Amino acid sequence: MEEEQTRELWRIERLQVFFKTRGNDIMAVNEFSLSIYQGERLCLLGESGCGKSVFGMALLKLLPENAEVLGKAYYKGMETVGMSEKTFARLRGTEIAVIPQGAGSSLDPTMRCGKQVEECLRLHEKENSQVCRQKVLSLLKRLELPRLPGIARDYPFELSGGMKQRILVAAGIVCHPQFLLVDEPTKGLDWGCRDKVITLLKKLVEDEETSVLLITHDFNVAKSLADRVVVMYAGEIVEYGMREDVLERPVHPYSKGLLAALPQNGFQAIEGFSPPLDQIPKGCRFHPRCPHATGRCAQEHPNLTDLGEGREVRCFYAEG
Amino acid sequence: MLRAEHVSKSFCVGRGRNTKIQAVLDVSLEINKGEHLGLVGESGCGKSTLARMLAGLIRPDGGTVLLDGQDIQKLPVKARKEFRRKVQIIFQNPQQAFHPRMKLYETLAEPIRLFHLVETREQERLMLEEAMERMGLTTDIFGRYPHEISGGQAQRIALLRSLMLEPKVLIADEPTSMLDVSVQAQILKLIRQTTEENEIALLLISHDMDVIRAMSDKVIFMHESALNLN
Amino acid sequence: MKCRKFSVQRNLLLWIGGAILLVIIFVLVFGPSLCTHDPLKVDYTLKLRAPCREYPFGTDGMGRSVAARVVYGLRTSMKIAIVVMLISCVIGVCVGVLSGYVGGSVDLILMRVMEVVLAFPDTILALAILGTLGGGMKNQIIALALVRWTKYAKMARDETMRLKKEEYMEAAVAMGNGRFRIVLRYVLPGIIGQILVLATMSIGPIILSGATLSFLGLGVQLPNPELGLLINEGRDFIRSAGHISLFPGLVTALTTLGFNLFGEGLNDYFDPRLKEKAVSD
Amino acid sequence: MKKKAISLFLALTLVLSLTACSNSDNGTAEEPVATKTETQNSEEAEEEGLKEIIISEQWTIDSVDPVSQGKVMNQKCRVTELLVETDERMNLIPGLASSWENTDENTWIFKIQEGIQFHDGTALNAEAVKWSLDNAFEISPSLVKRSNIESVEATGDYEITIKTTQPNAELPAYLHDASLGIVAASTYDADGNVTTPIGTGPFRFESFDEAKGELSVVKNEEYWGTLPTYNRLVIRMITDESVRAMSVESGEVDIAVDVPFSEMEALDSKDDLRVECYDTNRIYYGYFNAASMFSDKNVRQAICYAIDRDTISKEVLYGCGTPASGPFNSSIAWSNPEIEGYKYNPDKALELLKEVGWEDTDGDGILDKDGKSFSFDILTFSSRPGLPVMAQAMQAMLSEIGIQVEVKVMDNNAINEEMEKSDTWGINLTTAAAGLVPSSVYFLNSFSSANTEVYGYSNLELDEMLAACAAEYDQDKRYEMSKEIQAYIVDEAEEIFVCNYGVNYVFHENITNFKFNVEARDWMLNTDIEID
Amino acid sequence: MIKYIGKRVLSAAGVLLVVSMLTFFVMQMTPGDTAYVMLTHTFFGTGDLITQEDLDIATEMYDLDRPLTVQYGEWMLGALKGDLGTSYIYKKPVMDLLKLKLPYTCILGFLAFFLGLLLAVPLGILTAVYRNRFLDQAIRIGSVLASSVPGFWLGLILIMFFSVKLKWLPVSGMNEGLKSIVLPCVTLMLGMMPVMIRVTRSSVLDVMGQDYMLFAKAKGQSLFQALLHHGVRNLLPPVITMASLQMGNILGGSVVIETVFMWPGIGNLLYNSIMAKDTNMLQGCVLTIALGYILSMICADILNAALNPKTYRGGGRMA
Repeated sequence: MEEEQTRELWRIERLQVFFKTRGNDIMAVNEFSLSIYQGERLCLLGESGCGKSVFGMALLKLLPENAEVLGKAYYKGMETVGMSEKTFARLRGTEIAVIPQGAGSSLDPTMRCGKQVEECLRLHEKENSQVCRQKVLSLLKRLELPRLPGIARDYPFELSGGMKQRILVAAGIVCHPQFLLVDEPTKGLDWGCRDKVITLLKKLVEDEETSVLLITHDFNVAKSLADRVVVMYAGEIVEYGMREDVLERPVHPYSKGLLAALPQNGFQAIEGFSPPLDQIPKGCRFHPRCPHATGRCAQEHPNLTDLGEGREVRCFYAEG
Repeated sequence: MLRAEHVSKSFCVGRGRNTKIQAVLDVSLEINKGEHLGLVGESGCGKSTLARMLAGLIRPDGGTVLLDGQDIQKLPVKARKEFRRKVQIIFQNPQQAFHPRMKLYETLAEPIRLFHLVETREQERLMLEEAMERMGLTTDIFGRYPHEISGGQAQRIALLRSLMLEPKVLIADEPTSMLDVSVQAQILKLIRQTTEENEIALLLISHDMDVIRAMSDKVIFMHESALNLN
Repeated sequence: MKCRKFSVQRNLLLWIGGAILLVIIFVLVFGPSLCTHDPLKVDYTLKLRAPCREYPFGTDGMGRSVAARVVYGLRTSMKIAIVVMLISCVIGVCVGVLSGYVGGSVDLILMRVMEVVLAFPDTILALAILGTLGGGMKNQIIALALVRWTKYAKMARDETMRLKKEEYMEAAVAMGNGRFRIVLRYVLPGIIGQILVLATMSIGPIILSGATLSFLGLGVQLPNPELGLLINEGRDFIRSAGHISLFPGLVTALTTLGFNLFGEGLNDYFDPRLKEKAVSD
Repeated sequence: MKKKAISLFLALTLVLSLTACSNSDNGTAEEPVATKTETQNSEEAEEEGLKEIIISEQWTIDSVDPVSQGKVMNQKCRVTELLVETDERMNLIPGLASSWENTDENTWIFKIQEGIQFHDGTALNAEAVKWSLDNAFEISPSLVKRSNIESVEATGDYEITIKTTQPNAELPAYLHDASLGIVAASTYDADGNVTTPIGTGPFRFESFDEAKGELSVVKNEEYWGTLPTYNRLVIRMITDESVRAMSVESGEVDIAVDVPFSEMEALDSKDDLRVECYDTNRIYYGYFNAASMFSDKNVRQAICYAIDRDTISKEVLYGCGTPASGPFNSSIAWSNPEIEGYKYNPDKALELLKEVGWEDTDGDGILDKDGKSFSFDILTFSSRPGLPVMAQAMQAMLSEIGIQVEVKVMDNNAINEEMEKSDTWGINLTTAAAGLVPSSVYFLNSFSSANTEVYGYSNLELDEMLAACAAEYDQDKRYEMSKEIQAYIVDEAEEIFVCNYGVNYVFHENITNFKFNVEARDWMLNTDIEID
Repeated sequence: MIKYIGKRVLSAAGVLLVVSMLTFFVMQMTPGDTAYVMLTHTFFGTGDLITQEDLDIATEMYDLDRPLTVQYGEWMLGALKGDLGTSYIYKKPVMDLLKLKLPYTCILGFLAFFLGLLLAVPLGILTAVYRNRFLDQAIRIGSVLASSVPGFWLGLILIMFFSVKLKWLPVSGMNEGLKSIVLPCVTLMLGMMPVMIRVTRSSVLDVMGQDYMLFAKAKGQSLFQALLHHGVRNLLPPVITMASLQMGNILGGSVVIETVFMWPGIGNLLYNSIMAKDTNMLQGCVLTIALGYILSMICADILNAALNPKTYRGGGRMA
C-alpha cells in the first residue's frame, strides 16, 4: 500500500434504503456510514433478513423498482446515488463487479457457461473472440474447474452448485475490477465445496489486489477472507473492527451470541428471533433478545461509539 | 419399526424421457423405536429421494418399505392414513412447506381436523396455543402468511404440525441447511428435545458433518446413491 | 430513483374495467325500465330515422328503436355469454385438473381429445349443432360452449402441473390429505386467479362469435334482439343508415373492453411477480 | 452448432416477413408481375375501343358444365342457345329450330335452321342436336321425366322427331330449358369431363378461373344472328351483397346485381350510378299447413286479407318486387289480368275468422277458439335476403288482428325436416321460379295434389283441370284454361301469393339501353346493350 | 430428438383420423337430406319445388343410400391412396381444388401470421419494459379495442373507407395481386394481435424478473442489450406456443374473412361445401385445416425443444 492512509475507494454517508409496499414503507438499511479503502477486504456479517444484501445492491444501484435510496455514496470521489444510470453503467463490469447470490439462477440457462464469462470481456475490452476465449480458459484453469476446456461449452444445468459458483466468480473477476462485491458465496453450497470456494476466492483476490465487500452469514468465510468485519443486525451496524478483534473478542452481546452458536462452540443458540424489518422494536433493536438489556436499552437508541484503533460498537453495556 | 429392504429408484429426465438417472441403488436401512439415525452425503446422492420413499411419498422401483412388518405401498386406505400419522416428514425449505394463501392457523389446524383429534373449535385453539408456547412462538403468528415469518419460525411450525399427530418416526430432510448458523442451533436443539420427550425415532438427513455429529447416535454415509454403513 | 405511489396507478386497468362493468350492469338492470319503446314493435312510418332526442340510437329498417333493441340485446347476449362461460369453465377446469393431477395415460388421452377439438374448425361444429337442433338460444350456447372449454383445460393443466411440483403439495400428502381434498383445498384455490382472468377475458369473444354465427346465417331466432344479430342486421344499411350497426357494435366493443380490461387488471393483481419482494436479506 | 441453427432460423423468419411486408408495401407502387396477364388484356381491350362489361353477382359459379350450370351458360353468358326461344312476354318463338309441329299426339317434328356453325366451326345439324339432347338427358334424367320424352331421332339432315310416352301439349315449352342448351360433342373429353363449352351463341367461352370464381366470354364474330354490341363479358362472383354494392360504387365493376334493397336509394342518388328494378318470373309465396287450423278455407283467405302487400313491397322490399295477386307476374303472356287477389282488408279478415269461430273471447288480445289461441310459426330461410324481413313484417301485421306468430329462420335444408317434426308450423314462406319452363301449366302443376300432399292438401277438381289443360294442344284455348286455374288457385288460397321476386341492377352511367327479360332466372343482359 | 418427433407425428395422424370420422358423422347430422341439398345446388334454385322422383334419381345417381360406415370406409380407402374423391358441386377431384385454393389461404394466413407476430412481439416487449406507464396502458387498451370488433364488420368498414372512398385498394377478390391482399390481411391480423401482445408481455416480465438479467445489468449491459443476449431465447417459448394456437384461429377465422373479401381460399370452399353438404369436399377442407393446425403445433414443439438446451443435452450430470 502506498502511503499509510490508503486511498479511499468508497465513502458512504448515512445511506438509507426504503421499500415501498402496498401498505407501509419498510426501512431495510438505516443510517449506514462506512468507508472502504483500496485493496481492503471488508466483510459484512449478519443473519439472513438483516439487510446486508440490500446494502450491497443499493451501493451498486441494482435494487428493484420499488426501492428508494437516500443519503450519499462516493466512489473515487464521484457521487453514485444521484448519478445517472447510463454513466454508472460504464463503471459496471470493468471497475465495479459483482458475484451475485443465487448461483443457480444467476446464469442464463440457455447460454453456454464459457460464453457467459466471455461476455463481460467482449463488452468492455472489445478484443476479438479468440483472445477472449483464451483469457477465459486460463482463468477457469486458475479456478481449478474439472474437464477443461469441455466444461466451457456446457450449459449451467449440467454443472453442480460448486462449479456454477466458480463460473460466477470467473465472470466477476475476468475484467480485473478494482472493487468486487461478493454476495453470499457459500449459501446453499455443499459442506465439501464450501471450503474449496473460500480457498479459491482467497487466492484470486490476493493475486488481483482488488478491494472486496464480502456479504455472508458464514463465520468461516469471514474468518479466512476478511481484513475488517462489520456485524449487522436488523438493518444497522452494531459492531465494526479488525477481524481478530471482532471474531475472537467480540464486544457487542449479539456478536458474542453469534460466536457461541457455532457448532465448534457447542450450539448455544440466542433466544428469540431477529425482528422482521416492518416491526422494528424501540430503542436498541437487539434489546428483546439481549441478556444484558437494561431499561435504558429499551428506551434509547444507542449510537456507534468509537473504542479506539478503528473499533466501534452500538451498545450502552459494551461502552460502559 | 420402519425398515427399507433393497430399495432402489431411478428417474427418467430430459424431453422424451430418454436419459435415466439412478437416484437410489439397493439401500437397506432400519429405524427402531426411539433411535436417532443420521444420514449424510453430498447433495445429489439421493438422500432426499430415500427420505421421500420412507415417508411413502414416492413409490420405489425395486424393494419394499415396511412399517411394523407391513409394506406401506400395499396398505388399505384406512391403514394408509394411520401410516401417515405414524411417520411424519419435515422439509428443507420451511417457507415452501406451507400453502402460500392459507393463514398459518389453518395450516396448523388441518392435521387436527383431518384426524378428528378434538371435537370443538375452542379445544382446537387451546391445543394449538399450548403447543405454540412449548415451541416458544407467539400466537400472533396464527394470523400471518408463510412469507411473513422468518425461516426459523417456519421450521418450528412445521415441527409443531408434525408433532400434533404424535408420530412414531420423524424424518427430517436437511431441516437447517437453508437457515443461518444461529437459528440452526435453536432448531436442532428443539428437534432433539421433542424427539427424546416423546421417544420419537428420528432420521436426520444433512450434508453438514457438524450437525450430524451433534444430533445422531448412529451415522450412515451415502455416496453415489449407495450406502456404506460405518 | 423516483418512486411512484402504487395503489391506483398499478391497476389502473382494473379501475377502468370496473367502471365500465358498473355501467353495463346498470344498463342490464335498469335498461328495460328506462327505454320507453318496445324493441319488437314494427312501424314503417318511423323507418331509418337518424339518432335524435326521441330515439337516441335512431330506428332500424322496420322502424324499431335501436336503443331499445340494444338494451334487450345486451341482456340476451350477456345471458348467453355468461352461461357459455360457466359451462366451458366447468368442463375445461375439470378436464385440465384431472389430466394435470393424475397425469400418465389419462393425461395423454385427454390431451389428444383436446387436440381433436382444437383442430376441428369451430364453424362446422356450430353449424352441425345449430342445423340439427335449430337456431334457438339454447343451441347457440351449446355450440359455443363445446368449442371454448379447451382454453380453460390447457390453462388448468399447466397450472396444476406447476403446483404439483411445489413442496407444500408433498407436505399436504404427507399430512394424510386424500386426493380429492388436496384438489379441492390446494389445487383449485391456486388456479382460481387464472380462471377468473380467463373467464372475464372470454365474455367479449363469445358475444363476437354470436355476431359471426348470425353472419353465417345461424344466429339466434329472429326477431328477438341479440347484439351479434343487431350488428349483422345493420350490415346492409352500412352506407345509408350506419347508426343501425354502429351502436350495437360500439356497445359490444365497450362490453368487451370492460371485461378485457377488468381481466387484465385481475391478471396483474394475481400476478405473483408483481407482489413486492418486501425484503430479500 | 445447434445454437447457430436457431439464430439462423430466427433471422430467416425476420427476413422473410420483412421482404413479405416490403413486398406488399411497394406492391401498391408499381404493377405486380404475378397478375400481369389479367389486367393486361382488359387494358388492351380498352385501347382498341373494344367494349367490355364486368358484372358481379351473388351466385357462385361452380363449374362450366352446360347442363348442370345451364342458367350460367345459356342465360348469363349466352354461349349456348336453345331450340325454342321466348319473346319478352314468354311466348314461344323459333330459336335454333325454325319451326315445329306435332304430327300426332306423341310425335313432334322440329326443323333445324340451316347454315349455323358451332364455335369450333362444326356445322349444326340434326345429328348434333340429337347428340346434345341425349347427352343432357343422360346427365340430368329428371329433365326427361318432366317432359316424358321417350326418344329423339334425326329423321333428316335438318329435321328431328321427338316421341313422347304420354301426350304433352307443351313439349316445345319443355325444350326451352336452360339445361338443354345445344352444345357440340367437342365440349366433353373422352371420359365425360367438360373441357370448354362449345355452343352456337353470340359469345364464345374464353376462360374460367376456378380459384377466383371468375368467368369471361368473348364475342363470337361468326354469330348467325345479330352481333352483340360489346366484345367481352366478365362475370365476377361476390357473395356478400354489401360488398357487391361497394364493388360497383368503387368502379371496379360495371354492373352489380341484387344489391341490398336498403342501399338502392343511396346508390341511385350517386350521379355516376343508375339503379333499375324489375319483377322476375320468380314469386314470394307461402303455403299453408293443412294439418293446422289452415284446413279451413275461410281462415286461409282471412290471412290473405290480413297481409298488406303494398306496405311489404314499399317498406320491406323498398319497391324491388311489386305486390302479386296471382302465381304469374303480369308481364307473362298467360297470366290472368282479371284476378284482383286479396286487397289489404283486416276487417274482412276478422269477419271471415269470426264466421268460423275465431274471436278474442278471453280478451288477451289473441284470437282463440274452444280454448286454443290462434298462434303458429312462419318458417323461412335466409339465403334469399328478402324472406326473413318479409316474415317479420307479416308477423307484425298478423299480430295487429290478434294472431300470434313466431318467425323461425333456419338453414334452407332444415325446413323439410322441420315441417315433418313440428306441428306448430303454419306457413312456409319461400320463393319459386314460375318461368322455369315457359309453359302455362308447368308451374301450376306444383299446386297439384301430387305435390301439395307434402303440406296436406289434395284437390281432385284442380288435378282434373290441370290434366285437361296439359292435354290441350291449342295454345289459345290452353291459355284460357290456365287463366281459369290461376283464378281457382287464388280463390282456394291453399297458398298465399305475397309479392313478385324483384331483381335490381346497378349500372355505371356509361351503360344504357338495357332491356329486361322476364324469363331470366337470376339475370340476363340483352345483346344490344349500349356502352360508350 | 428424432424419437420425440416420431411420436408427435404418430399422435397427429391419430388426431386427423378422429377428426375425419367426426366430420363425416357430424355432416350426416346437419339438416336436410343430402339428395335434396345436392339438387338445389346444381339444377334448381334454392327453394324451388323438387319432386320426389327427382330426389330418387339423385339418390340413386350418387348412391347416397348406402349405409354410413360403407361410405366412410370407401372414402377412407381412397384417402389413404391420396384420392379424396370428387366434389359433386365442382365436378372436380377434391385434390385438384385443394391444390388450386390452398396457396391462397396459405399466403393470406402466413402473411397475417408473421406480420401479426412482427408487430405484436415488439409491442409486447414495449408494454413490458414501460410497465404501467402510459404507453403500456395505451397499447393494451388499443389492442383490446381492435379485437372487440367482429371480423366481418371491420372488413366492411375497411372496404368502405379504403376501396370506395379512397379507391386505393380493390374491393375484393384476388385480381390485383398484392394490393388485394392488404385488407383481408389487416383484418385477420387485428384479430390475433391482442392475445400475442398479452402473452409476450407476461413472458418478458417473467424474464426481466430473473436473476441472470440482474447479473447481466451488473456486468454493465443496458436493459436492451441484456434482453437481446439473454432475454430473447428465454422469452420465446411461451410466445411460440401461443403463436401456434393463433395459427389455428387464423385458419378457422379465414372462413369469415374469405367470405367477406371473396378471397379464393379454403375457408370459402369450406363454407360452400358445408352449405351444399358436399361431404367429400368438406372432408378435404377440414383435413387441410386440421393438418395446418397440427403442423403449426409440431413446429412450435420442435422450436421450443431447440431453444431449450435441456432436451438435446440429455439429463445433465448431477455430480
